[in-house]
Amino acid sequence: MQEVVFDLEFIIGHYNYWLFVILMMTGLYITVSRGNLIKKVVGLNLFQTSVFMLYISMGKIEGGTAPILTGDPNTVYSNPVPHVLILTAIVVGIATTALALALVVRIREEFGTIEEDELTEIEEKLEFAEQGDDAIPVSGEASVNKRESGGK
Amino acid sequence: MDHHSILRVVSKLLIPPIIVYALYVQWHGDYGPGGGFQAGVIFAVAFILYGLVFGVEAMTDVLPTSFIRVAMSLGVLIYAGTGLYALLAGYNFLDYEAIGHGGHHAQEWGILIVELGVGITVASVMIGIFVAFASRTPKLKDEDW
Amino acid sequence: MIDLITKNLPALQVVIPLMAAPICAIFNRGRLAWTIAFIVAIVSFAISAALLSQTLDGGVISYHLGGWAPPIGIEYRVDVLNAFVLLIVSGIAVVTLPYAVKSVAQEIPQEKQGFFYTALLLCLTGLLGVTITGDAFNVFVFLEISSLSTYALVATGAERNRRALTAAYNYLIMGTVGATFFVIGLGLLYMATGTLNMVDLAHQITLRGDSRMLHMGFAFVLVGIGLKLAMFPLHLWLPNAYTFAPSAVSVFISATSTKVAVYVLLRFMFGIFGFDYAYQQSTLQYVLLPLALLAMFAASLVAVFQTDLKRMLAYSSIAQVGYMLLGTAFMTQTGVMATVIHLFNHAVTKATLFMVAGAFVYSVGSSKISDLKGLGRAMPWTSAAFVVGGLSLIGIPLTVGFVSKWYLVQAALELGWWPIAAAIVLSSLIAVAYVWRIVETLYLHSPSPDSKAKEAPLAMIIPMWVLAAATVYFGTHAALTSAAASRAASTLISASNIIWQ
Amino acid sequence: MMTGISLAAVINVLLFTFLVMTAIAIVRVRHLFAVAMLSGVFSLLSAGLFVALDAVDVAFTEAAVGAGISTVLMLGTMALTVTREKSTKRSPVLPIFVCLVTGAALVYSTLDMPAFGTAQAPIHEHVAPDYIARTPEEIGVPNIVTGILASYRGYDTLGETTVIFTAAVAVVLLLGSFSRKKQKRTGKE
Amino acid sequence: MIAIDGSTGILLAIGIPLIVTLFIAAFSRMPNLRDASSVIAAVLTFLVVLDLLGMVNAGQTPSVSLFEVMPGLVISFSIEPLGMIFALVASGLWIPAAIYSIGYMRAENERHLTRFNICYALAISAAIGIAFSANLFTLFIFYEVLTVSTYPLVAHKQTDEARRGARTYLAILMSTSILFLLTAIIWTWSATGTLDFQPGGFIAGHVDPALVPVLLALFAFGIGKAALMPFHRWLPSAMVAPTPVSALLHAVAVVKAGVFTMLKVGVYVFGVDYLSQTDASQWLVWLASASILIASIIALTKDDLKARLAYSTVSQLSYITLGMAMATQMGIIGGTMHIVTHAIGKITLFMCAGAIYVATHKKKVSELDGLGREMPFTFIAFTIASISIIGLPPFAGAWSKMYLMLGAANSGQLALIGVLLVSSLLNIAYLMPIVARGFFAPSPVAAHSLGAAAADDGKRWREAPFLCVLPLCLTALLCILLVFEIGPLYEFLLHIPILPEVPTP
Repeated sequence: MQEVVFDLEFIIGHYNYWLFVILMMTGLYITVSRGNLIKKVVGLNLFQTSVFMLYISMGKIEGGTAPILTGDPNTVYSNPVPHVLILTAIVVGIATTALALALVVRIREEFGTIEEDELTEIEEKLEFAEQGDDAIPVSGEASVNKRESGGK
Repeated sequence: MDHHSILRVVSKLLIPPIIVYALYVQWHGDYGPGGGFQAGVIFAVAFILYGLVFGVEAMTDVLPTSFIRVAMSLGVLIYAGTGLYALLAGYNFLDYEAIGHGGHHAQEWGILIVELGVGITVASVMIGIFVAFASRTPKLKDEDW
Repeated sequence: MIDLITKNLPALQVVIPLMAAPICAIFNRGRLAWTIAFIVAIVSFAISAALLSQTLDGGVISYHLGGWAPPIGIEYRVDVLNAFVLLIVSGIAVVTLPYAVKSVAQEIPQEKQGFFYTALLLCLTGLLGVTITGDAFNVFVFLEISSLSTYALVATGAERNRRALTAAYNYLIMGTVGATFFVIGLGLLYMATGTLNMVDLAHQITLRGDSRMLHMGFAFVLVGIGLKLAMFPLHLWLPNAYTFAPSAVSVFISATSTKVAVYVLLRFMFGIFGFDYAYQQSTLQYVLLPLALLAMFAASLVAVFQTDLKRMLAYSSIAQVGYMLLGTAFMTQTGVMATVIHLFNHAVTKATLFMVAGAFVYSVGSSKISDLKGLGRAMPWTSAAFVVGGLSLIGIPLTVGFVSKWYLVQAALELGWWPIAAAIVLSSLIAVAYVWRIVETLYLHSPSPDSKAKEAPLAMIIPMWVLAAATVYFGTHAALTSAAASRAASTLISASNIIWQ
Repeated sequence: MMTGISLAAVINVLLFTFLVMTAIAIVRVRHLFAVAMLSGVFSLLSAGLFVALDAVDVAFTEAAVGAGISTVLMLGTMALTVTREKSTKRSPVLPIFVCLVTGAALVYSTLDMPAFGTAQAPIHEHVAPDYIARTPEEIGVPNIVTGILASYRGYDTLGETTVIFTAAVAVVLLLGSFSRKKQKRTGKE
Repeated sequence: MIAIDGSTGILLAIGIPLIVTLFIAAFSRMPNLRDASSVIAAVLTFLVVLDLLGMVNAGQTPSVSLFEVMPGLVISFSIEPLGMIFALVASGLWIPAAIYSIGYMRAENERHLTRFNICYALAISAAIGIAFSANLFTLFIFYEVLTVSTYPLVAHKQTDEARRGARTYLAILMSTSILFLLTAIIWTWSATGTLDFQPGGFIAGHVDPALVPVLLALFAFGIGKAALMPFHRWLPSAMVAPTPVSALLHAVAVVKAGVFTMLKVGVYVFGVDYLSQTDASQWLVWLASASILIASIIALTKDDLKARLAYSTVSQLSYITLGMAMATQMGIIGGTMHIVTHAIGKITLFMCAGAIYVATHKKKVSELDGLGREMPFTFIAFTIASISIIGLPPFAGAWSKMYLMLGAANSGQLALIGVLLVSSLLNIAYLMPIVARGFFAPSPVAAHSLGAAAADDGKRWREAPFLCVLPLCLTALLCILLVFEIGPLYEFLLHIPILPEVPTP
């Protein structure tokens, strides 16, 4: 492990990475802290995109060009491997997003809300109903509300 | 939807160039940026635009869902089938050397074929996902936006 | 032709299910899709058996996809360890599919069954792909195939209980965060070494030596995989996902996906890292070991208080993952062997038990424990299978659970870690509590008078008993599995650069 | 050479400022329509950054996917659900803690990273040069990324195609079959 | 008799009770056939065991190995004198127990008799498996099988009380066996690399002498079936079971399997000689003594007849543990002999308690006034068995206690003789009042009884059904007859090895 010296050169060479970290953590924060299911997905996208940036920035070579052959033997090309990996990762990302959003649509249909707090509340009620021996099948927002008012 | 007539005209004008561009990106991927994935997305965008403006039903009349289903499967099969062809020809899986005369020629053809598979799958999957979402009855009115 | 097949076995292992999936989707017919899936599962099983027999003597099969030699190209690398895991995954698929016919017919609407089996095949593809590959990034791609299809499969449980949707959503969020952590870890590794091939990674790591990137890469991979395998504080997605998934899905994923994740962890920890013994040892012993112990106790205790059989089994799975991690944390030949053998043993046991739970759901319409009263009489075969699986979960001799426990305790004693050995046996006592609650409910209560429960159909009973019989057979003839596990452990160890204790 | 560095630095800093602003806006804005748009903006900005980093293919894809498809999907989802986010009662302490720990770990790992843009990093010395050198000889396509993507690491791309296919299968399983006639609420009674 | 060789004999002895479970299941709708098959199996098993005894007496060591469970861990059986005695007790007493079960369970109109009979047979099979085990691993397996198979028997009545009792039963037996016994076994395995029983033990030299008492403690507490205090609670709580089950637990299989394992571990794992050299079992001597006295005192306080007998068992079992812990040859012989005498005595007592319950539905000692005159066979048998348990000559129990005292004298611990004497006095104190009440106390006035309708001819109670009374008379007779077999038994037990087989040159 090398000794880290915080001189200006080091900071110029590394601040990019730190900025990516900030973006990443913003995304992660949205995912973990927000209660709205769509917002969580947005956060996840942000998180992943920032990771992609980190990858791509590794591949950059100062003075290099895009890795498309020019025919000139003196050309310096940036590293193409991270690009390939990230292309794949982007595709995986959109696939996940599509699936997540489809789930959000279904959750809204079945529970009437896409806020995590309200969902937890409904689920706790369901759990309670399931535990009782004479569980009444509860379905949709309406019946949950009915139980709520009936419980008072 | 009468108040959207400008939108309808503009999109009708836009869709053909988008498709042409998609095809360009598909075949030009070897030389510049682009390839099956990007082309597939652009191709899908043309149809999604059509679906957004003219309704999903109009779109699925042009592109039946059963066709989408077969197409998205076919794309994967084209890709994997290329690999399997190489395997059956006595090479390793996905070794393009098995195609044509070998060398650059084989690689170029191989890439072309698999990119086509990617393009078909991506385009049909994107359209399919759009259809799946759009087929659900929207609960919002225009003024809610 | 035969020659062609034997030469390409590693590729075929993954490609056959991969290609079968779109074929199922084209036809989109439930019955046909099932038939294709079942045939594919059998073929996969045969291939993995062949691979295991080829590698059992310690050999390594390297297959270059696209004909490109690693590290330029992607390599499939089969040794006895992943051949063993492949066998578990495909074997479970073979028994799950016949079981699925009836329960899927009941739980999934007809028009969705074609895609359901497509998703199941994709899940199988993903798990096999993760296991067989020798390329770190390829692990991620196939992990996502299996994860995405699993999310969807769990969500199909919404036909029975809508809570499957939120379960799937939470699983998706945590799974994706895990996958992203894994990608970050890979990125750091790649940055430090410039390669993605596992063997080359290990080589480059020794060549280039220690760095903070490697340390953190290790940490991020650990957390990412930890999320996928439901390592203790990262397990929150698992109970609901297993509880609300359709029965057949619970059976399949409970027996395979966490096992594959544990395998990946083993591979990364011992096959790739191993650059810095002290760092690795401290991570394992001060992070993984306490977490494993915590999982064994906390999750087992939570399991005792569950009111639903499937959820109880889910918590028990978390506890059992604790056992596997514990074996890993020992960092000894016996410890790793205990982990590997427990992969198999727990897969067989848990699949039996989830099949039992599914049979109850099929016949009674519920897996609530209070609805199972007195079913020992009405459903004798299902209930007896539960007893067999339950005894194995506790670790009673003549069942596979005992074999795992034996090696685990032995590994602890070899190191002289007395308290850990005590903890292992103590935590298995908690299993007595939750297993026996069910046994008592099944056999020592009078059935409710209006219960019309009948024994589950043969299509469910037979796979269930195949697994129950395997639980007993491999519990009494553990030489087979322990030889494979022992060989796998020593292969892993000899391939790593760690100085072993 | 010096001007190159500074120009890249300037572009980077500008893009970063916008990216961070967009990210913070996403955290704070509650109107989901705006959030979806901002997320599209974020993708476009990152695509710009990718171009600056020589990753033209990635930029192209990110623009098409992030700013295009995912925005459409988000809007579609909102049309089917809600457009405003409600405030959550949960304490932000744990999320902040998780993010800080993760961020600290990442920053710690960057300390050993080769400086941005240096050609002496391990990743530029091992394997990658082989790709650049061998692509013209073995593959014969000018776009090295395509060469790696579709040939050297073509198997990953097969996996990627399968992932996309899986997503479609999953969405269809969740949202019902494609055909509209069968569209019925399949909710539990 | 058909000539069989040793290995077939062993497999038959374990296998007959196993196979008969199939018949029982098949005859579940034909009660007579079902119950008869139990009795026939019992007789057959006993005959096979007798045959094996003949072989052992002829100097053979019948043995058989089945299969390897894990590398190095084989399921195998081999007969030595100690195991032979236990197998004889278990299979021999199964005959009266099986007959008695028929009488009792039918008189009580119990349900689920198929399950009852199957589990009973499984328990016997497991007990014989334990007796013949050639290594700790095999023994442990059958030990656990015994626990699991007796659990449904304890919970047989399916009432809340029965379930609770059964839960305690299972919890204690299973947790001690997994927590301590299994740990001890794995420790032994990792220290010595073997689990095979060897004459004179195989621990010596492999385990740090300072840790030997710890290992012994793991074994002693791990063998929960020996009901050593403080892990004895399961025995009284198992009293909720029907009486034939109590007989099985206390006399035939379960507790005897426990103390047998204790002796076996002492003789064949540690080695008597090694134990006496290292004094590793000294603490166990005192614990067992305390167990004897405390349990006897608790027995005194119990008014419930079965509970009193249960605590009596706890106390008597510790005699056997004590015999092992003394680490002398006489102690081992006395302990083994006590397995036999206590089994016969206790099964009689329990069958009497059950007969009384069947005839009168009385459970408490204080309710037994005058019953002896109305149920003479039952009470005479009870008296004989009590005297045998107390250890008064001339009945069999006297001899085992005598050898135990000799053992105490040999080991130089005279205090132990005092313990044994005091406990005998306590035995008298808790057993004799029952006899006295039965025969001498005046019958309660008819008006005090709720079931007063039958008071016409002055004889309000009758003996229990024939199938209940017959077995208890038989075992009582055995208490007397055994006196004449003490000599040969002693000769036989002298073969139990005390020293390692290969003496150091």
